[in-house]
Amino acid sequence: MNILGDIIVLLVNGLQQGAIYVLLAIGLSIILGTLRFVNFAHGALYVIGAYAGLLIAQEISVSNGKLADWGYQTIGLDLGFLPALVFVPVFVFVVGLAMERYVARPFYDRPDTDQILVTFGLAIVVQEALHALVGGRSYKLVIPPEALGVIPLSGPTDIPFTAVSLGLWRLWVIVITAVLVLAVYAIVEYTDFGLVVKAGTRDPEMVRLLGIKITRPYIVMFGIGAALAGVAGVVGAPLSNINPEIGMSILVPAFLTVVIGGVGSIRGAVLGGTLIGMVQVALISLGSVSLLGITVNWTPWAQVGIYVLAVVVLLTRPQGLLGEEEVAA
Amino acid sequence: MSDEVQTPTEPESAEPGEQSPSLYERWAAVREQESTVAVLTILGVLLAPFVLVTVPDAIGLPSDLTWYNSLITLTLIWAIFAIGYDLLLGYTGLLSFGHAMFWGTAAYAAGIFSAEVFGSPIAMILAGTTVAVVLAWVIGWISLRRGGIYFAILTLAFGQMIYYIFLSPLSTVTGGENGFTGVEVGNLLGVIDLGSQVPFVPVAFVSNWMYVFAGTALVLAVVVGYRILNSPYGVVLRAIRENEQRAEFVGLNVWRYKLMSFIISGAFAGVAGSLYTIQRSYVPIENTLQWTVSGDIVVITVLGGAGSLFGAIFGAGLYMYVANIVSGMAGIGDFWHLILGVVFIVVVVTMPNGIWGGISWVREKSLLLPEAPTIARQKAANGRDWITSLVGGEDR
Amino acid sequence: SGDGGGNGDDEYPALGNYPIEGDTAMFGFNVPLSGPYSSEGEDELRAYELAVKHLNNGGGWVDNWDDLSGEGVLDYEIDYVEGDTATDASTADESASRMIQRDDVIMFAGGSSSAVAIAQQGVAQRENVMFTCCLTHSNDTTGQDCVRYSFREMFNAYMTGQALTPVVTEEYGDDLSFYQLYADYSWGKTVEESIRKFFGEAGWEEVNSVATPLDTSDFSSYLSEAQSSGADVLFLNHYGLDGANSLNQAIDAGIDEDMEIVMPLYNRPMAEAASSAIDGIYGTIAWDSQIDNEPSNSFTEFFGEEYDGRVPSGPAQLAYSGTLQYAAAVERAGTFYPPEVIRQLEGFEYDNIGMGDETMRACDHQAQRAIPVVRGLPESEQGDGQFFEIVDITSRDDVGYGCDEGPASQCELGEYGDE
Amino acid sequence: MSLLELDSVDSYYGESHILRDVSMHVEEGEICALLGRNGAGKTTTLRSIAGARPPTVRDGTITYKGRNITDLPTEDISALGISHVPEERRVFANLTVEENLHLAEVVSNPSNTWGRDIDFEHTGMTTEEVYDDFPRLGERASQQAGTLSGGEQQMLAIARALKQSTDLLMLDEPYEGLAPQIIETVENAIERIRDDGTTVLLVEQNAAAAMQIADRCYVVDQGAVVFSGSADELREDDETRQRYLGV
Amino acid sequence: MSTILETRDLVKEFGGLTATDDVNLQIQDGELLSLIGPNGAGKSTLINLITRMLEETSGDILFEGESITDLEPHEVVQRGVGKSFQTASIFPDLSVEENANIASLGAEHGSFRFNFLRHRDSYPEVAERTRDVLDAVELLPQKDVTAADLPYGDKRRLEIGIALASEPSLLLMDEPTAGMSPEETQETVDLIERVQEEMGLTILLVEHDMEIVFSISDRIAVLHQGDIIARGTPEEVQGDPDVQEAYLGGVEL
Ligand SMILES: Nc1ncnc2c1ncn2[C@@H]1O[C@H](COP(=O)(O)OP(=O)(O)OP(=O)(O)O)[C@@H](O)[C@H]1O
Ligand SMILES: Nc1ncnc2c1ncn2[C@@H]1O[C@H](COP(=O)(O)OP(=O)(O)OP(=O)(O)O)[C@@H](O)[C@H]1O
Ligand SMILES: [Mg+2]
Ligand SMILES: [Mg+2]
Repeated sequence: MNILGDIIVLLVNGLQQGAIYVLLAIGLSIILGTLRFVNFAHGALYVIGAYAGLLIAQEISVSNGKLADWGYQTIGLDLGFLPALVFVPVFVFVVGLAMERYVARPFYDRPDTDQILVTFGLAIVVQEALHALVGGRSYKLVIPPEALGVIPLSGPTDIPFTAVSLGLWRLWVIVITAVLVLAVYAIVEYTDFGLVVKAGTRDPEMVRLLGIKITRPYIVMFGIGAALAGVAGVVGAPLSNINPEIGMSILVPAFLTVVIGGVGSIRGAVLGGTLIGMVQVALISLGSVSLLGITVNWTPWAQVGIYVLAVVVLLTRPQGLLGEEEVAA
Repeated sequence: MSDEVQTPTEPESAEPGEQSPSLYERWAAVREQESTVAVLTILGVLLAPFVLVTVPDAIGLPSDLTWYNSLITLTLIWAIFAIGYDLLLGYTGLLSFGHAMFWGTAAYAAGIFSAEVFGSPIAMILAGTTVAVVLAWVIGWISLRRGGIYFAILTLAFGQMIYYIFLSPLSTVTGGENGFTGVEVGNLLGVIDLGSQVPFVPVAFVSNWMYVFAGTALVLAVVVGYRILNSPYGVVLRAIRENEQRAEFVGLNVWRYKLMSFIISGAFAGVAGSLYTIQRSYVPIENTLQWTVSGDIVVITVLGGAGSLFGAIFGAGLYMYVANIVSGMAGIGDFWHLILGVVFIVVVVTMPNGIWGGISWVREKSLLLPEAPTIARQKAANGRDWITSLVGGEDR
Repeated sequence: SGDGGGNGDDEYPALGNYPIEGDTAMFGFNVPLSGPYSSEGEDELRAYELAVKHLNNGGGWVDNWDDLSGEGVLDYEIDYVEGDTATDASTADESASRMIQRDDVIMFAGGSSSAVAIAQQGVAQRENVMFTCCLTHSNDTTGQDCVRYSFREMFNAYMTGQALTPVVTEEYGDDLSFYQLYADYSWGKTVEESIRKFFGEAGWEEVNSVATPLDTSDFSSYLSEAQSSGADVLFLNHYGLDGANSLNQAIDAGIDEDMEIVMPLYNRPMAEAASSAIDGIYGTIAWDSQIDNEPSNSFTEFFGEEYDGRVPSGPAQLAYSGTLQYAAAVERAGTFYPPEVIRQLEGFEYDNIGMGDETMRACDHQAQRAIPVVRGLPESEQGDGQFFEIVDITSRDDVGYGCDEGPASQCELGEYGDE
Repeated sequence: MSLLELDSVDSYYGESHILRDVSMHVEEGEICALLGRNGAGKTTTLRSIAGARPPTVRDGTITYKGRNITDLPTEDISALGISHVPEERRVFANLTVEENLHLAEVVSNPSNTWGRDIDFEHTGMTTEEVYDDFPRLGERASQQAGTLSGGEQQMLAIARALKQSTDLLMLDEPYEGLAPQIIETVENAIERIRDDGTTVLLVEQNAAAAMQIADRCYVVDQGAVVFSGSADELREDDETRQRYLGV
Repeated sequence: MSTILETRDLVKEFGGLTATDDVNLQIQDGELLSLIGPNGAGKSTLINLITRMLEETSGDILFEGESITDLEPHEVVQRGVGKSFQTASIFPDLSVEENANIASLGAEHGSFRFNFLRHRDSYPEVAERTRDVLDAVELLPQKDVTAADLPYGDKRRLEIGIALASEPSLLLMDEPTAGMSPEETQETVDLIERVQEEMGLTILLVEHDMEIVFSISDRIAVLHQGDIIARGTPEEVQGDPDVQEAYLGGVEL
């Protein structure tokens, strides 16, 4: 057995999986916590990021979908991964700006349900547009060669430490996430910019009456949230399939991350994402465990575990682990 | 016809000098009555196959543009689901994104019940609905601790949780990815094979007993739904939708009422889910428990018209037609889902009462009847603002 | 009904979508265009389209098959509708119902994912419309879930176990331990069972077997568990994109240094996607263009001509041959009336699809046929449509089981519909 | 030239015509009171001046320091030195008292001014001065504003406006919910800032209280100006008081 | 006269801040008690404690002799403690009649029953009460108007009507006249006095307008920094030097 090695692998896998959730949840959480806007189309930004990354980095062949019918056999710029990592956040940032301007802004004053419905509609539209254009098939973003490969871990010879290896890319994902999270945290917590947005949440008109142009911080904040989702799409893509449906399927764990961590709290998002990632990976790795003569195989529960986690958190701390109690106006 | 629930108003004649009510107004008063609603629903159910299948066939419309009988049955089933969902969304104002779990667990419960215990369709419905109600009680109890957006997110999450539980840990019972294939639907009341034709009634009107069965269920659903809206619950639920805090402070146990509304809605979904199993003799997991089903019912209800039972039924019909018939048309068929998404957004933005509400509005407008409710009016105005802002109007 | 080219084909009572109205017979092709098996699905669709073209206008195998004229089937022109199953049973089931009800198809075909095939078989039997299985390898398809209205050319997991065991045990030894990861649905489960059964009988010992959800993209946690299990051999019972992913990730994680890897069922699109990872990996395939005989070679040739030199995959060959097989049976029966067509296919003997002598067994509608066992080539030797070395084409006498044995013992086909 | 001038202003909420042909002017350094009963249009007047939408000004012009500000966006009007304490307090419930006050100076931070064609400088009170006037707020500096008592919130709203760089301070019912002694404090503060050279436009229900400190008064009714003159004149005009103010 | 509501050593702390400090308050059946005090004295906090919007730190609240600290807000209303809201808190999209109807239903039906299949018309008591209340607040002629379309003053009246329809025996009012013109204020005060008389209500009023307070109160309690520093008839309180110092300042009455 190789307990220590297993734990390290588990930690890294869990953190990496969590990192994707964190990137998504931060955007969701600041948009929800500061702009009071419920974005069911956040997953769409993730998909857009993933496809944009794919098309910048590689050349793909499209075989069903309208593009193929229209005679495009292959599309993509084939520039490699690094340009994708640089351009995608910029691109999705711009998409985020447009989304704020044309979808979110007219809905700030409308009830939550309307916001959810319209963004849900948007999510459908993005998914189905991609489906119609490039088809439903799954693509794979190739891990950049610099980050390909594994770090073999070998312990001191007296511990039976068979080789475990860590995917280098996973470490990269963790590092990139950490850097971005810190930057956004600083902006939201320590600048007037963050303060203005928070104030505008409750009373945008009053903010304007104080002489502050509110639309700009709003739109930028939205853009930042979107860009993070785009980054998640690119860095997550090499470890997952890219198809039009991934946006919706990632939305649920991303929302759970927000709920577990607490709305509006960046630290909460980090904690929530990490927990979810860990639980998911740990349950897979736990395999069958016998206790008191009953053997439970935990692997099938891997997908269920995160929901149980959410329920437990919610029942014990309804505002989320690091969330603050709501203050009525 | 609009079925905004109104307190029956006293006869206008009390005020002297008033004109006697117009024909339209009299009709408007009559149609609110429950028996009228029931009769209209029965007529609709009876005429649907004739109008949608027989007549188009007879006049030679191409078959890839027209309905087919099993689709109409399926639509009735979805309509029951939509009515229940509308009670929650349209009247209580709670947006659930996890209703697939009630539809789905009921479908499984009915299917497994038929295989393990008893194949009577009525017993299957009872089994499925019971499971859905119990589940709704548990999930509602947890999810309703948080309001607004949390409710949507939590129901979505629970829906997915149930999906994954049925998919993997319970796959020995549920068949997992394969779906549950062992459904054994028995005869109705021990004698009637649901697949067989109804004696004496021409196929042009009623295709088979399954249609009668589903149609009866729909009529009952409409009547019960109507009754609920006319019971104290109806007005209490709308009060909660409009001002929850105030409702609490007139002594209403808001939480319990919301929970009840959730459970009632779950029960309708349960009936519909069980019928789905009965119709298909198979329980496919993705079409019962996956979140897409929850999304579909949201789209159906909002598109048709939340806050109006007939709107919900209309939405079910519209969605089924687009998803099953339009999807096969050359050219636009490939884009059906995309088009539906776009239409959905337009409806959310501009038509607070859905397409059905829009139709009623236009009709009442043209008859110079009183204006739509204020909030609806306000929302419609918001919609127009949105459009102005899209075309680069005032930078708000 | 049956005006125009009816060829007197209205002597039977109405059943399912029989009789055909008008002079066009509609087929339905229900393939995965999204989901993990979409590469396979796309190739199937190409083959289906080609089959329809040949049935109507001649060409391909149609020219060599005595039963087929190349001028439609029974003077009906063939048309088709397609549907996307999304590699998902529910979607397939709905899509199939639509084809039957809306488009009045006389036969539908497809598969990929046995769950999908099994769901469609259910529809076929209920609606009395014939279904032709394409790619489905689960034991259940012609075992406990078999139906009268469907036929399968593809072999199953049971036979894969029979074909693979001698080759693999000879290569790696006969006293090893193994670990299985399997796709969590009908197909994966029967592969897992069959591997356990046949390798167990050969003296291997199972350490553990773990289910993974269909459409998983990141297998790393599962793989690292397998890696630290200490087993000698890892079976990856995954298919399509899932299979390519799990194999790639296993190689990336360096598992092949500690363990031997076997991929019980694979195919050309998977091999393309996994490229260098398939080096030395054993498995079975439905058919491959490297198989050298007249029907196979000609199929590769005319498929390539139609589709810019593309080399057809095993699923494509199944799709093409299945459609022609059905059409030939209709011609022989002289009617589209399903019970008669079914009777034509039951017990039918043929050798015209490139897999040698075959029988479509009447008791479970399972083709009795040979099975190619292959081993992946190193990347340097790949290319030119070559991905595998064909180790053995296990003869049909060495695999299979009696009608009262194995999966067939659980098969009850159901009614013809004219009883 | 007056500091602020309204010339035949017509304002609408949607299609309902609220302000009808309102003309008035506010002179530099005075306290000008705008009186009228509920729904008379006082708040609407202030919002029209501040550029808050709705209402929309469809007709007439509003001139401030000689500049036409009728169609300027709210934030630019504010940056020109008009600060507005609206009805109902409008503190940022989710921010602390200190953050609420800080927001009043954010506008003067250069990084927040790009894209704006208005120059201004910050000349408002400092946080310390504010706390001196309202010690209660100093004690509650790090409490979330939403949890303040009603009166404390009102103080915060006024204090926030005083912190802005202000030439014209518009107060909409500043005494609402304040205990009698605090009303005194506020009255004193208003008079003091007037003496420091800031002009005040005061809206009040409570005509008696307003007339105590006002130099000049306007009375509006049904969206139209029905009286203008000095506070003394209004005190003597019993008919107007009875008819439009109910006192 | 019996005591209808009593607080015993009621303490509420927010973090380090004590908002109410050992408050002992008794309200007698049928009286109008005003609670006054400087801003931040803890008046609203006290009301929120009684309505169970806030959880007390320690102490007890007795309504009609029974502790209500374990009850939910709606249960407190059920027992007969109503609250009128400061800003018009109504059901905007429903008709005036439905607004009142809901409150009557609350009184009748709030204790949650499973009668969702019984028609609304079969509750004559509810309909009757609705009519009575609308009559009392003079909104009967407007009963079919959508509430949102009412003029501001009528909305306030409706708001009070809703509070009354829930059949309170004790009505809590937190600054009911805030933002009203003198005329409006007078009307509201008249309304309060009238319904108190007609319906035999007990009222706890929080108000800063001393004119009103001294003219309509039976008794007054003065809260200062969470403490009751004085109580008694208007005359007694007015003369109390502590009250002058802490609250009234130089205000003349
Ligand atoms: N947002 C709005 N939409 C439509 N009408 C409005 C709106 N706000 C105010 N009104 C109407 O405009 C008129 C003037 O209102 P305004 O708020 O200016 O009065 P006010 O003099 O400030 O009264 P108060 O003393 O009650 O604050 C009133 O009839 C009111 O009903
Ligand atoms: N949630 C809370 N957290 C912290 N402090 C609070 C909270 N709620 C109230 N307070 C404080 O408790 C004190 C009492 O507040 P309360 O609202 O009861 O005052 P009040 O007597 O109603 O004053 P006003 O007349 O101004 O409305 C205030 O100083 C307030 O800041
Ligand atoms: Mg006002
Ligand atoms: Mg207060």
